[in-house]
Amino acid sequence: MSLTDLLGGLLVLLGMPFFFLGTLGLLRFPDAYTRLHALAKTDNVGLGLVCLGLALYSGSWLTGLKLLLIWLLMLVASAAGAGLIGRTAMARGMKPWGL
Amino acid sequence: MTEVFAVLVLLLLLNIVVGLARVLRGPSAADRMLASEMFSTSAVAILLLLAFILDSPPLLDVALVLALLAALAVVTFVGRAWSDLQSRQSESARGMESRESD
Amino acid sequence: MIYLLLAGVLFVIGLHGLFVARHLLRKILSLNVLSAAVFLLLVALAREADPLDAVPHAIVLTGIVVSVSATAVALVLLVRLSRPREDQRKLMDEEGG
Amino acid sequence: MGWLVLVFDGLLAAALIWLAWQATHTPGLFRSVISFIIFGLLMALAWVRLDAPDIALAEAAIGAGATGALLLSALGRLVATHEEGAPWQERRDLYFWIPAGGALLGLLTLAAWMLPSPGLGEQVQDALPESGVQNPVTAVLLNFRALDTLLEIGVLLLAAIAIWSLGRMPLPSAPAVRSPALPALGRLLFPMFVLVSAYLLWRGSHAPGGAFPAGAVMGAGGILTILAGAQPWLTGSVHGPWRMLLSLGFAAMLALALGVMALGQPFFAYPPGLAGLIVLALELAAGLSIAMSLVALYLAGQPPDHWEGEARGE
Amino acid sequence: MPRFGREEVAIGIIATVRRQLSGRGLALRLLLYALVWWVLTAGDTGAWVWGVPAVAGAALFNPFPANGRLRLAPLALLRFAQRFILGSLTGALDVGLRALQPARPLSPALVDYPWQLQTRSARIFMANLINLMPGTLCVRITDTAMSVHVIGDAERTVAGLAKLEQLVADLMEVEDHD
Amino acid sequence: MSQANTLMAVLVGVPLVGAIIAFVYPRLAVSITAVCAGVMVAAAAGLTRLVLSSGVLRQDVGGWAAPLGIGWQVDGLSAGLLLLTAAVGAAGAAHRAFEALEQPFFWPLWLFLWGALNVLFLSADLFNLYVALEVLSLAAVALIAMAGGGALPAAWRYLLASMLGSTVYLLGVALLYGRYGALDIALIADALETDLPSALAAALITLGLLLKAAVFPLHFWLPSAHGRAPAAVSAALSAVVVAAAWYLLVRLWFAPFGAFQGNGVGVLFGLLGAAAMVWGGLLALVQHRLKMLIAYSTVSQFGFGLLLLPLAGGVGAELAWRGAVVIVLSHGLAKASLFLAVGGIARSQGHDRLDAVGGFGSGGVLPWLALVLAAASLLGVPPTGGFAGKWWLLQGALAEGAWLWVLAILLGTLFTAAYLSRLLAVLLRPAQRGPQTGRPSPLTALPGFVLALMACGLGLALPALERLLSSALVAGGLP
Repeated sequence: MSLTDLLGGLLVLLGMPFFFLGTLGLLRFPDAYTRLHALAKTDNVGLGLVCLGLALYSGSWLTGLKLLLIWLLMLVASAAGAGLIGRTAMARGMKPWGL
Repeated sequence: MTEVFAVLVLLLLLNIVVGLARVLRGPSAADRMLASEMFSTSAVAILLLLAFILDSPPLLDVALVLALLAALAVVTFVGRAWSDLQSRQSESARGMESRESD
Repeated sequence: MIYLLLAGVLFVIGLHGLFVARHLLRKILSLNVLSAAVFLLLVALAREADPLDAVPHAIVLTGIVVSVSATAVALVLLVRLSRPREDQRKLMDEEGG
Repeated sequence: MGWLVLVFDGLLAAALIWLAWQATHTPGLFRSVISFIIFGLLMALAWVRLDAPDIALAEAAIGAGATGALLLSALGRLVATHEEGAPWQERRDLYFWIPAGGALLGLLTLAAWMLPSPGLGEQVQDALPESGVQNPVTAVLLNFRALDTLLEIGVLLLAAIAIWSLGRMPLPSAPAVRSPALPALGRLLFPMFVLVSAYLLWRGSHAPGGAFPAGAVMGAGGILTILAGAQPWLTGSVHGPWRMLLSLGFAAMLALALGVMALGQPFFAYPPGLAGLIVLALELAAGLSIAMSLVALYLAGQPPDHWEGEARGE
Repeated sequence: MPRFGREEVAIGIIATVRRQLSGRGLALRLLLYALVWWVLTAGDTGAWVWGVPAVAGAALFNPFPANGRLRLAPLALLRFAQRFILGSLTGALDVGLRALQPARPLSPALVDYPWQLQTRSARIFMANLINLMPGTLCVRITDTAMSVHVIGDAERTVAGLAKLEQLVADLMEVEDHD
Repeated sequence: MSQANTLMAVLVGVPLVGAIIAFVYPRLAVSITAVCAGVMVAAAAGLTRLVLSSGVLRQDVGGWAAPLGIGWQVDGLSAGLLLLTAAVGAAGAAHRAFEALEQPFFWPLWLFLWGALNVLFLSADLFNLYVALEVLSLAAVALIAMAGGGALPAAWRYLLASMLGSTVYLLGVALLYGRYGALDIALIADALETDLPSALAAALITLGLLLKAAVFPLHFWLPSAHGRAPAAVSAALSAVVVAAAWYLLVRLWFAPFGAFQGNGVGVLFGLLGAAAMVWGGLLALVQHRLKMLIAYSTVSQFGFGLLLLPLAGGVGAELAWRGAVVIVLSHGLAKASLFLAVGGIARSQGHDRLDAVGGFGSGGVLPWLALVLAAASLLGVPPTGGFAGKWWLLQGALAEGAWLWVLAILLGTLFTAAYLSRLLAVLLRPAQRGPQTGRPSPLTALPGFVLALMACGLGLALPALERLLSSALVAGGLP
């Protein structure tokens, strides 16, 4: 196992906790807005680390770029999705918790 | 290394299963929708890992398609389903969503 | 193989849902679960075959398209059923004009 | 490794069963629809696990994309979205259903267990060189069993005609609340949809991909662009080229099937040597039609002669 | 023969294409899409038969008009990328730690943040971007300001937003002084 | 490439091409349908002649032989049903064209329905049949829903029932494929063994088809759907669409599933058939609307068709076979004619309530003549086709000494007489003039009348029918 493989594996491992933290936030936070915070931030970092790790692991530039593309698409989807849900919730008059 | 990845796949799947509790509990439609968005991120991660475990590049394409379409459900939800659900809620005093979205 | 069992369970759930569900949308969902069960069975069987059998894969792809089409028609029929025509035209005028 | 696979399968199966139950038996229509969308997502994982990447691709595009959009927008259009009382009737039924369902399940599983499943893998392998493509699934779909695919595309076209015959689009298709972020999202994603579906089409001849996933992705992209506020130029008194594009795939396949007969070939038998090119052309036509059909299914009725606010002679 | 409305269709297509052709940055976009295509096909040269029309179609038939353009400013891009990666990491850690603690120290607040950015596309980019940054979620966009749902220290967050906005302005805003 | 292969391709290709043209160029729809109808009637007739002269015809679609490819196979039974489809399709289209309603989507849907039926009668591949069944159902649903209003719930119920039917059918097909690695009916028939998976598959496929054929007690969706649809659509549904499911049942139970015959399965089918005759007959007796009466009569009449299965194993098999097929053919012609006639009458009077509809001659003489002739054939008055069919079936039952089925046939005929007498009672009323506005052109009644003549004339073509159907017997593998 080469060094890049090891590093890649480590990065993938490092990404995992973020997924779990996101789910934890999803389950524990009190309202939709705070849950959106948890979701939009953690999962994408997790996925980013997984992509980065796998890119190193694959050892191929092209595969790495494809993984980057997938990550960027997912980023766009979550950032825009979180914003859309948050704004619509506000426009519909859903009150944030604790305000 | 693939063994480690396989364990991670399992953990991610477990992560999804645990997250299903949010779909069960809601309470509002938005909560369920964002839970489903979380699942697509996890599913993409699972597919990427599987692509390397099984050494099967087509799975990257499956992940790509999932990532590309992740926004569609949210946009439909925001644009069509939710707006109508909620605007109707004010008209009819009690409905499924009104009971749930407090 | 666990997927054969899964296909069976999904089939029974879908069948039960189709018969007992009250809301029509839920009946559509049940039918979709039902067809997913059948597709699962086909693909699980294809995996048992040696070498891997492409015919069930093609069949399932065709089946998915067919079931999406039928679902779409059912949904539109459902929307038309739930809303009398006049009411619909009024809504169209309100929101479109 | 063995136990890992087993645990994975078990977990996936449990989640799928739970979601199927949620979709069909628990109160709250929205919850059911969401559960069904997630069900589709996990089904994609199941297809991967069963070595069927072609189906996984289609399920990702259809289950997570188009069906979700269809269901959610239908839900938004339903007047009586809330249901009265329990989602299903008296539990007394269970006295019948538990034994009956159990028996059916037992029989099915037992029968499925006993199947030798000989399959046609070898025949497909043997005939693959003559099919003009290297991906066996595409070979089956567009050559060996092309008649099925012809009828399948026919079903899509037919569904669009059926929906149009029921009347006009029930509501404006654009969102009720316009968000400035939507056009930006549409602008960003539209090229991606085009590129990815072209890529899938190209892939189809030698790897998982092909007309159906490509068409489904393009169709989902069309739905998204409409949701984001784009107004398709497919209008006019008789719906302009809508009808032509909808029928394109079906017409091309049919023309080919009948056209080869003029060359002295039997119905649907591709002339040797041309098979590869023909399959390619068919994929392109079919992909376009599938995309158009999905958008038509989403619109849930005849598109208007002119979209609201459309500048006619810009 | 029925009337097909062919003219209208043609007008619609031509208008779309003309809009895209006249929009600036066409070459940059074509290059970007070609790069995406190259990545997708893993550098397969035979795939360009499909790739050229696909890239052209992606660039020319986009139904949404261009309303801004990326500036080719490598330095700004680099600074932005650094800030973005650091921001998302701290954001994820921040919200993750909040989820971990039994007391869940959330102090939500709604803050109105007036726009400094001028162009629409930059504003939307910013609004979406802050969803990924620590402690912020955009919940309303108006012509003059956006409302931000904040968890954590509101004042510090607003200060961070201002810095971020400057980076976005460097990256995207070409005609800052119109 | 033989003539037969061309004719088969024409039967499938022409209606589908027509459907596209009718959809893309709505103004050409009627003329293109007329052209297609002409071509298809000629092709079906030509194919029947070929079957008469050279027996069973088979071709591999796309040049790929089964199990890899899809096979088409035509024998006497499918040729007969193709002819019936052509006749009803052409007559229904003519009726519709003379009605001159402004519903441009009718035409592509109608041609799709027609094309799907042709595929169904040609195809020998179980999965291809599934797709064809789906095309058929979707087209039928859309055609029913076209009537609007009360037809929508009927269309919905029909859609749900047929989707369930197809899914159950597909499950059976999946099991068969897993067992034998083939989808071709003939290949499966050669390989079939009587083990659990095959038995379960046979049961599931049969259940799915029974649902689609609306056999008692799975008939719940049929009457409202057939009673609410536009006249031409009801005609096609009752005459051919239901017959298509019946055809598949017979096809499968004669060849692959024949091995399961004799385990009391035949008796089960017979009992279902008898129950359908009684129940459908009873409900037809209490209906208040003409169209509903005729729709329930379909449930009842297909009971006769099912009696074929218990009789298939014995000495009277050949007679029973011939009888059942002729009953289905003549029922198709007569029932289509009845629906078209009643459709004309209902349009001229503005309703079809049994207690208020006028007597013979109200709204033109021709529809009433068609009504009388079709009823005569349905009842089995000699020398109509209905008579020949029932006579043969009865003789088959007598030859086997199957008294239960003899009784069932007689009882079914009695019920037919009883509910048809309600129709005849209407005839004796004085003629009424309905509202003069919107009176249909007298030409609308012509297609129905021609069909009624054909139903009666079928009795005169018995020698040819006998020859045609004996070729199917050989293909069916009957002892």
